[in-house]
Amino acid sequence: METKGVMEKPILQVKEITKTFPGVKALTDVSIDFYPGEVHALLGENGAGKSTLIKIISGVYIPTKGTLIFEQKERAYKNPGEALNLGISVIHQELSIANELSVAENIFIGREPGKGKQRFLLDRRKMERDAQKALSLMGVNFKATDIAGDLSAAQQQMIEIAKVITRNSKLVIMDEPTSSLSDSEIEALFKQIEMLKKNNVAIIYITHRLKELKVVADRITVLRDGIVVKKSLYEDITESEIVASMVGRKISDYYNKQQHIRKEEMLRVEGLTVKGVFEDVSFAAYKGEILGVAGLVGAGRTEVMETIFADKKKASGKVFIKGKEIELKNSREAIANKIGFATEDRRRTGLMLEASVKNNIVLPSLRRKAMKKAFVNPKWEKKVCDEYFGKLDIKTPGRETIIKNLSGGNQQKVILAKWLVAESEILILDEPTRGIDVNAKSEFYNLMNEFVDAGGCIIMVSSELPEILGVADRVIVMREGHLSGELNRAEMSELNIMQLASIQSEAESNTPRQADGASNLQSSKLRGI
Amino acid sequence: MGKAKEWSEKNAVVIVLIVLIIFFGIANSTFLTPANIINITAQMSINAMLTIGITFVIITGGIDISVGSVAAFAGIFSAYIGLKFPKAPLIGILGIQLGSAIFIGTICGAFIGIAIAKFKVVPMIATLAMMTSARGLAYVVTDGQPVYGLPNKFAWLGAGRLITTEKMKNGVIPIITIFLVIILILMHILLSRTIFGRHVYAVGSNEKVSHLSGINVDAVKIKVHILCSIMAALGGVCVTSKLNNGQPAACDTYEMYAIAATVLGGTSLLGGIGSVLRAMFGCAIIAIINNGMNLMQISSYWQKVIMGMIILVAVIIDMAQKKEKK
Amino acid sequence: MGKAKEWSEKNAVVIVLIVLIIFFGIANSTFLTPANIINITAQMSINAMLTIGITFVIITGGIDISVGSVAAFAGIFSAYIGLKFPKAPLIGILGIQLGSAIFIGTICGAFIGIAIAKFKVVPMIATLAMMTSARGLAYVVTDGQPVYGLPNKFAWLGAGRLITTEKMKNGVIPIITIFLVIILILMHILLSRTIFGRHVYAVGSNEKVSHLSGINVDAVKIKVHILCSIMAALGGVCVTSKLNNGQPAACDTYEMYAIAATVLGGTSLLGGIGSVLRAMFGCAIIAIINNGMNLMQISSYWQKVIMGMIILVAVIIDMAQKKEKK
Amino acid sequence: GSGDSGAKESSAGTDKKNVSAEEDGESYRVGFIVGSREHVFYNLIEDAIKEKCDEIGIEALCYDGELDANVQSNHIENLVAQDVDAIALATVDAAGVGPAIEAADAAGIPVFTFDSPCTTVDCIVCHVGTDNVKGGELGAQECIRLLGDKGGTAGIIGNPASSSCLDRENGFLDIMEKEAPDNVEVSFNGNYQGDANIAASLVQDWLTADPDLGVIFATGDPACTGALASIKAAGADTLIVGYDGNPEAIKAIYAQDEDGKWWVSEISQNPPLIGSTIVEQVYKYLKTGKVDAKNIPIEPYIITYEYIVDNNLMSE
Ligand SMILES: Nc1ncnc2c1ncn2[C@@H]1O[C@H](COP(=O)(O)OP(=O)(O)OP(=O)(O)O)[C@@H](O)[C@H]1O
Ligand SMILES: Nc1ncnc2c1ncn2[C@@H]1O[C@H](COP(=O)(O)OP(=O)(O)OP(=O)(O)O)[C@@H](O)[C@H]1O
Ligand SMILES: [Mg+2]
Ligand SMILES: [Mg+2]
Repeated sequence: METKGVMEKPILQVKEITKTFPGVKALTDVSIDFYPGEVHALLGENGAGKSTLIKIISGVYIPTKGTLIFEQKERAYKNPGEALNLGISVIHQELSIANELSVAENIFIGREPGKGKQRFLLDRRKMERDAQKALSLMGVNFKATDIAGDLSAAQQQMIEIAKVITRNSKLVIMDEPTSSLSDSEIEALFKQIEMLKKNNVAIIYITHRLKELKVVADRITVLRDGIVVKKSLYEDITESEIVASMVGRKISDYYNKQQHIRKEEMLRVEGLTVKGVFEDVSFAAYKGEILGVAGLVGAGRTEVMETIFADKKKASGKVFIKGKEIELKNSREAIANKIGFATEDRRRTGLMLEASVKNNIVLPSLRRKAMKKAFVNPKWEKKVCDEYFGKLDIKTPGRETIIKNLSGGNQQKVILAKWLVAESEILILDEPTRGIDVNAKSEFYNLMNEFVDAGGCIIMVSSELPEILGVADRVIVMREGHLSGELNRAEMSELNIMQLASIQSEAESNTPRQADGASNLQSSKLRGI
Repeated sequence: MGKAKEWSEKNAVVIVLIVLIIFFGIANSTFLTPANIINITAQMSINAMLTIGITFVIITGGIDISVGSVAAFAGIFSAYIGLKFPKAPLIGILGIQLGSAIFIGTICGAFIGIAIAKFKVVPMIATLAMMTSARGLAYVVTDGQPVYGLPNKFAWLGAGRLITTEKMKNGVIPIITIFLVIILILMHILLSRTIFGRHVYAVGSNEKVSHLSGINVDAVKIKVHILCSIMAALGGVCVTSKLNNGQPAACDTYEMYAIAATVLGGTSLLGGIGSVLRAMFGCAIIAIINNGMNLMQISSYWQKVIMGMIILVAVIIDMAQKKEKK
Repeated sequence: MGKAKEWSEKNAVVIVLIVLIIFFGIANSTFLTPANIINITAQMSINAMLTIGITFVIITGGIDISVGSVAAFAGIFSAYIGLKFPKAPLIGILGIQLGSAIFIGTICGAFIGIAIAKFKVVPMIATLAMMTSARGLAYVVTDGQPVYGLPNKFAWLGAGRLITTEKMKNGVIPIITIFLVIILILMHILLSRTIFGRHVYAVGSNEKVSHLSGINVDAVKIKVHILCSIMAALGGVCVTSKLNNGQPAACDTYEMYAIAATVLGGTSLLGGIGSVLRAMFGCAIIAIINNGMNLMQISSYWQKVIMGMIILVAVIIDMAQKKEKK
Repeated sequence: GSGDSGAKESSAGTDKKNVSAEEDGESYRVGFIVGSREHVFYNLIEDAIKEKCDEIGIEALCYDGELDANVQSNHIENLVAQDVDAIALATVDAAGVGPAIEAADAAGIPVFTFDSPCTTVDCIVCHVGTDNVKGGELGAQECIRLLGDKGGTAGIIGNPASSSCLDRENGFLDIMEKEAPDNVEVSFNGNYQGDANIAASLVQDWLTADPDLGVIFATGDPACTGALASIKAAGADTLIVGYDGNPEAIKAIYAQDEDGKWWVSEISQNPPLIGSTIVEQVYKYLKTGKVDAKNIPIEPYIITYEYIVDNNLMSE
């Protein structure tokens, strides 16, 4: 894009912003200029201060020090509403959906169109019409009248995007908008970003997927520990330079791929079926390997894993553990059979956010380590926490720290620790590195390797092709509720996996889903290595 | 077939209501007489007013257990003002009644709303405090005595009836029922057709998102609590009018039936979902159980037990239907 | 300095308590006499028992408004059994009392727990149904009459005192206080030291995570409701013992004070956070306000108002401290 | 009007008496626990108690029993801790609060009861109160009289949670069974739970079932208020016999062309007399160690329009 040629006045100037939370200095003297018609990528590790900065820009937080100059005027707004009124809209990192409301109501939340002069009565028709128009433009497969809570995470994210697009904003901020989107949806998003740029809208774009920068970014700023460490036009910088400035050192190969030695079978499923979700899924996982499970978002991988973990009831099929068929009635029995399951939604199904690190780690193992059958063993608790804080290099002020105060990477390590403490031999990791920065990712992959080398078995569901290619020893691919193939290390390539995940015969490719799949192949370049 | 099933999933409560009507209709010959049906509509009116207000609060994800006390306090207030103007014309009396309700409701509701929105007190405790205090004040101002000697016109709103016939010399249509229907329509429009109504749902569905979207969440909460207290106060004024007498003990524990009616009407205690129209089915169920059991001369002790069980069963049926759908 | 501040942040309620003690101590000469302090500990015992049970329920993220009714029902049950064994020795009577509480508590709690865990009825409604039904049953079985004529030994648990002195011929230490302390220690250990206790917190923190960590969430909920109802039933049995007769109207609306005490004690109505020990501060505040105002001869009407306001202010102070920390 | 001046007078009187009582070294402190401050009946007793105490120089500590025996028990304990000279209470029911009373007795504090006796302990010095069963019987007789030769149907609005109301109900039903002529029938029995609005609904339902309902006996004045509202609304001719004798009732009965058309009679227990009598007995016991009798009945009586006129109750 030739946007960078347009050297207008900055629409927003952040000047020497400092923000301190009790005990944490999240931002120190941050100054950045943002220009209209430009995508400005904000990069940095977890906890670098990206979200904090955009929350200050959008009026969620009040800065401790510093000024915001929007459209050449100094601003100090007290709530997000004032920022919105100025034309600053945000897609927040955490999904911001009101589950009970319809899609249209979500899109127009807080600025519902009114009838008449007083704007007292709601103009529902106009609201739904406008919402539908925006959705059609984005080519999504749901309606404005659907209830938002019934939609998938990806679809909800599309609602968020529709929300900012319909706002006629001057500045649009997107905090990790693609973390739950499939490639086709990402492509739709990027189209919308192009449109916004054409309309001279300034865009702040936050992501951990550096590959995306190639397509969208005009300019980047890297934050480390709340300090600006790099500012550049995108074309003037290489990816390895970006990574180096984010981490503060050079990371050559953060996957750190290792050759594992596959041993005996640990888990085998045959003909696993949950009606309407997936059918006839059969595969095996072995001691000493990382089995990747690839597929597009919504292919049914999560459901398969939930069913193996006995969180969902299966309609038919068999599960074998170490060669023995076992009928697991509930997750408790799965845990007793040494299966651990790190879910894809950390905040909702992975952690007790308000509880301490310690309580999160020991929860599934309490019963096994009980004193006199009923009592918690506090000595063991302390010992095991300290042990794993060391082993996994978990950065936390202490055992009793409330876990929501930890960074995403450390939270993920706590979840790993939880299943290691539970003496899991089979670890199911569903999107284990979603929303985690490069450094934490690389540490996490090392831990996975260690676990496998020590005789463990990992099943890793991931939507990130590079991750699958970089970490897995073998991969199975799912497509629309079916197992569509298996590739060993030698056969694994981006193209092969994408073919199994999405390609359909020409005749069938009329339904929306398959159309999605087809376009995926092209857009997969976005995420390819 | 499929449609009927879908309808029944959404309207389990209507089915419970119909079953009850059929049951009492068979069990007692008076139950389905026009006179009795009219009585039921009049008897449910007061609970219905409290229920409408509570429904708004519950949709925002809150709760209000003070409505009974606020009702009593407002009722007494209206009685005192009424005593001061013994010669007022009907329209003046109505003004006093509505004015008292709005005045007391606004004060109590603003108090509760500010405690919840600004001081972050959990709704249960904020309204518990109001429940205790308003009841206490009702006793303080009356010194425990009923307020009596009100002009007859004071009873028009709560006890009057329109259109007299041969058989029903005192009138057919209770004014309180008409009053309820008017309020109901207004409140239904407010909730379902206005922007404010959307904000009520939005706050209940996701407070954080509402805030980030520029909705003044605190203001919505305060307004909703004022509305709820005004509705409660209207209920209390109607009781005073109906009895032509202000009782400090009035409407004791009515909040429980209002909450039950709201939930029976499909409003979720978690917020974000609900309707004032449907809440009326809940009120009707409770009124019908009371009325039917009175007519059948069932002992008041058993009435309590049966009432508890029917509410439970109705909610279970409703839940089961919704779960099935999932 | 910093430490004192941190302490006060966590213990705003203790400060409220101390302020109240100082205030009443100055305002009334009887308040700080040993006899009165002993009275307060005995008087808070029954509310304390209900509070302990409710605290467990609230930590799992639930609520129980049926405790007052369950207490009355259990109290009456124990009285009937007591009547059947007029010659029983003290140990037998105690067995009857504990046995009644456990029996009725288990039945009521299991009923509530199953409705909530298995039939997915919201706790408010499930316990509302139990509240109405248990109260109704208490009246049904007694026909509204108190159950009296109990053997004197029946009063030992609730009204007896140990260690007599010259000045206090009736004894110094109330047995009910000792009983409460024993229960409190047991329940504190259960909540803070056992696996079950951890599971209670876990369920309140995040049901889904608990489920995926192998906790039988339904079982925890049912157990907690059984425990709560047993604690309520114990409270009811103690009331019956204290009065040496069974009253169907006993413990009416006591649930509200139990909930207030729990919240004052820092337990979050959202679940996952709380402590039975701290809930005792809440009970003490309520008991002290009652006792102090009685001693000061404040009219019972004003007492209601003041009680409501103090609870509100205490929660606001607590909130303000916690918010500041954030 | 007269109440105000009386209060002023007596408070002035108290100051003087307190001084003299202190000189004599015999200023008495007596604890009184009324059944519930939420009932006008008890409030009238309490007013009388306070007035009488002021008059004779007793320091009265008055408490609200909240119709909750546990609360009453706590009050008794607190009064013992305050070392009062005597305690007088209106128990919630005949079962009373035995252990607390015995504890007070053991601490050397004499215990009196009023309104409702306590049958479970022997240490009560003296009881002053109306026989509620008898009041109920009077009510039944009045109903039978009102129905006259024609006879007709009757209904009773009770509140069994309160034992006095239950006694009234039992007395009423007993006489109705024994003395009523064949053409008189009790066809409705309901519980108004102390809530006038519930009473209104009850009566409304009864009148739908039986528009010719002849007479209603209400065991408390709030029930009369509710019944009256429904009878008026239905345009029925049902008569009301109330219970309590509160000012409200007297005013209603006196208004012969208005509320008095329906609300015609009232059983009264004479709360002021109960209040003053109990104070007199306590005082006498503290002075002399004796009371007039262990049980002093205050006879219930019927208030009708004629009674009001004869006794000049409405002179203003
Ligand atoms: N409300 C808060 N209270 C206390 N500390 C906070 C709060 N919000 C953020 N922080 C801290 O501020 C720092 C910056 O956090 P921020 O969320 O801005 O990081 P980020 O760059 O967006 O990370 P991620 O990539 O994980 O989203 C972190 O150390 C975080 O723990
Ligand atoms: N609770 C639910 N109710 C109805 N449909 C659901 C539910 N959960 C998931 N689905 C649907 O089931 C299918 C499989 O979803 P699943 O989450 O297992 O996919 P996935 O391959 O794991 O994708 P992701 O990467 O998003 O986790 C999707 O079409 C999804 O929309
Ligand atoms: Mg962030
Ligand atoms: Mg998934």
